[in-house]
Amino acid sequence: MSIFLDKNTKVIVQGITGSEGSYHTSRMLEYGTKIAGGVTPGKGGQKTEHGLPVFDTVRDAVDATGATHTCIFVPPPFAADALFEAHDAGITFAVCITEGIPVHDVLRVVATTPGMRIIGPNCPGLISPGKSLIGIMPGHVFKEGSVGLVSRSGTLTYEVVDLLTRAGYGQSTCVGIGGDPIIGTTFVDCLREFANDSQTEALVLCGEIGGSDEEDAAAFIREHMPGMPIVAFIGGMNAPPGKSLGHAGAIISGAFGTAQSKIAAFEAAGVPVADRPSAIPGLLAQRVPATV
Amino acid sequence: MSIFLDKNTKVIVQGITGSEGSYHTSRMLEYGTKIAGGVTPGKGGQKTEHGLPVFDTVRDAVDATGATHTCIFVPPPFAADALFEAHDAGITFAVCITEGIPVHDVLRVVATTPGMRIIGPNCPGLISPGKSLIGIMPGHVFKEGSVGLVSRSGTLTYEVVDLLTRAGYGQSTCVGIGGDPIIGTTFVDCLREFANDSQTEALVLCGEIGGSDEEDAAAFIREHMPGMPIVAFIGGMNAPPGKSLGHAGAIISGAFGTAQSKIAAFEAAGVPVADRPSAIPGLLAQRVPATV
Amino acid sequence: MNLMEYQGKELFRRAGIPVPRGYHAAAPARAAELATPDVPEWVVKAQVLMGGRGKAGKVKFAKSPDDVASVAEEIMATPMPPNRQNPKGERVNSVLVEEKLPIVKEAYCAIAIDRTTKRPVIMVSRFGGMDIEEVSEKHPESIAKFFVDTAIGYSPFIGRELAFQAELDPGYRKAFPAIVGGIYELFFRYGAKLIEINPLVLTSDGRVMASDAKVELDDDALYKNPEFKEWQETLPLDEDEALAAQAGLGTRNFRRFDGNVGTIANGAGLAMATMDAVRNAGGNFANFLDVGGGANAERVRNCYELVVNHTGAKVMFINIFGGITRCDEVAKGIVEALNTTKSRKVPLVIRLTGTNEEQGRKILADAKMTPVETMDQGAARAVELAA
Amino acid sequence: MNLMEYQGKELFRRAGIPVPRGYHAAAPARAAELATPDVPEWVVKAQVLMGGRGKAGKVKFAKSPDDVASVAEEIMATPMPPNRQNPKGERVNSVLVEEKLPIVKEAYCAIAIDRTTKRPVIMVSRFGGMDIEEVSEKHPESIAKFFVDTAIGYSPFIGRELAFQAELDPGYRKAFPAIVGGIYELFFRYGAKLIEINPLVLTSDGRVMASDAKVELDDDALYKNPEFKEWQETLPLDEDEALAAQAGLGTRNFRRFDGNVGTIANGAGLAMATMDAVRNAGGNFANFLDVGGGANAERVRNCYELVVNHTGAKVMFINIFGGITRCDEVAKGIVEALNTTKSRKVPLVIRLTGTNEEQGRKILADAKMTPVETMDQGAARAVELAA
Repeated sequence: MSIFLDKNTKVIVQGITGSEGSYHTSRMLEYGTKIAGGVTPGKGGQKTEHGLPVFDTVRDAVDATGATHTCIFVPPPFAADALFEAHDAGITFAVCITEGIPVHDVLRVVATTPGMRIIGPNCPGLISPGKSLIGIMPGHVFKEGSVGLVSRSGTLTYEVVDLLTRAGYGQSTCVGIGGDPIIGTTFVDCLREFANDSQTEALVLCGEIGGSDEEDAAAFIREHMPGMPIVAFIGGMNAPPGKSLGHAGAIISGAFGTAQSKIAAFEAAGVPVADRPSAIPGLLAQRVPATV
Repeated sequence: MSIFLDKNTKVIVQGITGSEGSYHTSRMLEYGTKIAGGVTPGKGGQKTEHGLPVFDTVRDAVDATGATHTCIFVPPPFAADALFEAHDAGITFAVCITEGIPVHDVLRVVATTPGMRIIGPNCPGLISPGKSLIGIMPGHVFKEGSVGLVSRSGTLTYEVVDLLTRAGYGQSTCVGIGGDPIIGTTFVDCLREFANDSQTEALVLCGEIGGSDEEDAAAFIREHMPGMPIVAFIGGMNAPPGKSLGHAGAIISGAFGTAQSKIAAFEAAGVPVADRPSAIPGLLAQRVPATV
Repeated sequence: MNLMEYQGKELFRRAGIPVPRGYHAAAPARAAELATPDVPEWVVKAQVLMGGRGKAGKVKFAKSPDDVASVAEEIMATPMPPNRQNPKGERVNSVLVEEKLPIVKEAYCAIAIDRTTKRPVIMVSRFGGMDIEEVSEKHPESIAKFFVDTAIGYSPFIGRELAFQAELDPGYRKAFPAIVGGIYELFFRYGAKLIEINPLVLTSDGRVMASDAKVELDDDALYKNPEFKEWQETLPLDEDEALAAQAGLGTRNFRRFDGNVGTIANGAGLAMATMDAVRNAGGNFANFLDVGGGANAERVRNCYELVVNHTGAKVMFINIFGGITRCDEVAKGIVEALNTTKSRKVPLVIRLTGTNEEQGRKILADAKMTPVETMDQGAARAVELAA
Repeated sequence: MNLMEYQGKELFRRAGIPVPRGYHAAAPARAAELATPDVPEWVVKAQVLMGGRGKAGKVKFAKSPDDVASVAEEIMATPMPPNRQNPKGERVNSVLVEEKLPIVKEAYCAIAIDRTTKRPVIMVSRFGGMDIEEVSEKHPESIAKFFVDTAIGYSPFIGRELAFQAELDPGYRKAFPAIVGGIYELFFRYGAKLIEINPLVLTSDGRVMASDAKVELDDDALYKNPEFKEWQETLPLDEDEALAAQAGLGTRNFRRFDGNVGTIANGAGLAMATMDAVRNAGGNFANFLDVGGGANAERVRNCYELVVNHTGAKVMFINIFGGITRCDEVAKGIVEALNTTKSRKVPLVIRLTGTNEEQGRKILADAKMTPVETMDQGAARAVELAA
């Protein structure tokens, strides 16, 4: 098993005929993702360059293909609309790649789309290696295995996965949840799924300064996942307080949100925190053998 | 038993220090309703003329008294706010007497207050005779018994109940759901409750031209309440089409909503329709003996 | 409150819904003055609330400012032809003059409140420019509907889906989601019960425009937009509404009919049942009248006078069941009303029961009036007296 | 984007939030000209984004138009004193002149976004006019909070509850729910991340007014209100933001620090990790730089020049992990950038892996550049070269 997606997951792509959408659709197809079609209003009935059917509306796409998952590549002003449309059409899982969506749009969407899990926005998506990939992750870096990974960063995720793979740790599912202040799926949401996943035997959490998601995750682990080997990393440990570095979410506010606060919370939950990405495999090796 | 309220139901009154609120609080107390207090912002800590505690907020009132029901007498511009406040404070049952609330306010309230049943607005409230009364119904007309009643009208309800009582039919619960186009609780909502009420052995439904609530009720009865003796009455049978008579809801639109459509629907469900209020007890007598 | 076309289009403009270039004029000379020569052809439309302007010859074309003046003159010269609800027709007090559009398609688009789902419903059809009831009979499948979750609100995909589902001409597609967004915004901003664009036209040069505008505002929400008070004063009431308003009643509380049994009751449900009772007793009601709550002497007198002065009532059946309304107050009102009215007197049949019934009956007895016991009895007695 | 006080108050006015009578002036003479003699005393406030105006002597009182001029002159004569983020201080380009209010109470009221509940949170305290962080330390129980369900929106009971819970002076009660409604409306209408009124004052004549205004708008939502583009142009950027904007980067994509190892990475997370790696290798980073997606030659050159021209970098560590960004494009960018730049050259340490890694390495090899294998290796090598 894996979480959120497996090899049978049917996916549509919103914004499939745009340059990003089209490019990453090719990459996902190459990886083996079951892409059932795409949506571009006004191009219904056409075929994409990949030979996939294009639909005018998500409803049409869902009716025709039975897709449950969507991957959204539409520009920021139209992203909330794309999410609302997906929800209204019965999509239950949406990966929103778009960066720069107004935070109030995101607030409205997450508050009013019950029953639809949203990954992101401003995220690289997720992958269950060897099975399926939704988003923009470079599939070749990943390898099937039993380590689950959740990360607020994109490129840092690839970095960490590359290190894991080289050290002999394959992955069950890797989720890039995005670094914005308001995101659809948090660390805890992912942990809840990993806790019930038979394939996942260990976890790596890549957090970041700002917010209190890592603290919440630590509390959840302490209470619900005492047996699971988990290693954490916090990006931005050397960032000075009061500065916002790229990720809108990475703003330190009060005691919560500092690297210190997050490290303390993880350590109190029995989760070692790596001082650099390259230290992660070693810490993992102390708790679970490689090539699992 | 009875539906929606019984002798232990704890009620607060929003707008208790206004003239209507104060007057009807007296009437409810006389009837035996357990009124735990009232709410008037800025008068928290005072006592009403009835000796009841006044609170600044519904939250304070609920925290102090454990009330679950509220009766709302505030003027139309403030009624939606009163309902939102009740919902936010954990009230599960609201009776809104106020007439003339903008229909969009009502739409917003009913769409966003899950878990709180709203009777009305623009309704006379409800009564479980011999137990409790919330609203503005004249309690002395009612008598405890086993006939349930739902009505879109206020004064017509009293008329019908008076006839029932004189004919020896006491009532389990009588609900005046209000005649506005958008109401919190419909005929079907009430039928669902009556279907599971051990005290209720027969039902009277007082409908009105306009809308399709009566048609929906007939369909529900046909499917879920085949054994229950039920009699219906439709007000406005002689109203010409295309005219709006008082109740905003009583506008005939299309085939649905005419007296003919409603009568046909009830008769198809095996529910006789009285041609005048005074014929109701007679029709009831054919199906269930009086003094039940 | 129903708005005139030009008022509806003023709201459309505020929401960015495209409307034809044009202006509103209350006199033919003014209409001609505002007509600029750069427009090759104008359409001049009577501003009335009654339907059927086209058939009544109240929509005409004009090719020059002079032409606009004479056409406007002609349109304003006579009232709209009467119908059942408006037995005297409706005066044409002003016209809307607009550029004539090169129309290639006409569609229908509206938003209203659906009682069953308790949601706003948006309706779209590719058959525009005709009566929507007719469309729903002849081409029911052509009407695409979307029930909006107000917690989410409008989002452009709704307009897109509707356009595809209703099979609107592709020329509509680009502009359509924003136009639907505009009517949704107006619907909530101004508390409307209905906003209808019929037809929403597509022009040969690719513009999408609201060629007509029908807006019904919620009377209960008018207080939120004080400007509507002024608008309301410019609108014609039908006679029944005007009379009700003069008597201090809500405009929906009074309707006249052809019979000779006047009725006064408290509560719309009871008032309708009272009419039914008169009919059941073999008589004909002269009116519907809901006196409302708190029936004091002045109110009762006003209602009495309203009925006797403006209907063919030969008898008055007053049917009161006291809930909020207290019988003693009504009784006082009746006695005082009859003592102070200067209108013609008709026989009274009074039925009075409910809250404070004893005191009410006593007041009537002191004034030598004897109420009947039941609604049926009262109706029978009234019909008998009117015969 | 943070607004100046006078801009925030312009928004407050639009939402009906009472603000003191006053005006904005960019020159002392103009300030004096606008001062009407019917106001007994004025307060003149520097319009700057930096905090601590009061302590810096940039808020002063004046009793006559002449007085206003001289006080404004004095305030505008010198910049705000520097702090860590603004090493040169901030020039005072204008002042806000307002009637001095007879203040009896000061409260605090703000709305922001709570990450954990994913809801707007309204915060109220009876301790206004001081740093809210200080209040939350000294009187944490005094801060009343309400997390708004955006599906329902704001309703006045929320303001009432907060006023009672925060124990605001009863004088606030009547006006307070509408003021909170106003900031909630602004929050959504303009896409704000923070709106803060500190202090919200109660005057001796019973008025409740926003004495200050702090508004932070969401940069991602600015496009919805084109007027903000103009406002933005009047606002000072801090130097790092200005440099980032000039280089075509987002204002948050570049920050300078004191070290001598320049860094360029793709993705904020990797860029932060790159800084951490430099520190772990015993060095000091000169900057944070996230090159973003789609790193073409021009972009890479701009980033390179930005770092070498504006930091003390003695070496450049370029750390790319290709996802959306393709390694071949980055490699091309690096080669082209180095060939075309006119800025000083520093030794490069390149780490390039991920999408199209092979092609990228080939391009670098053709240009005689040899990338390192890992981030740690790269950091170590860069630190070594900078020593």
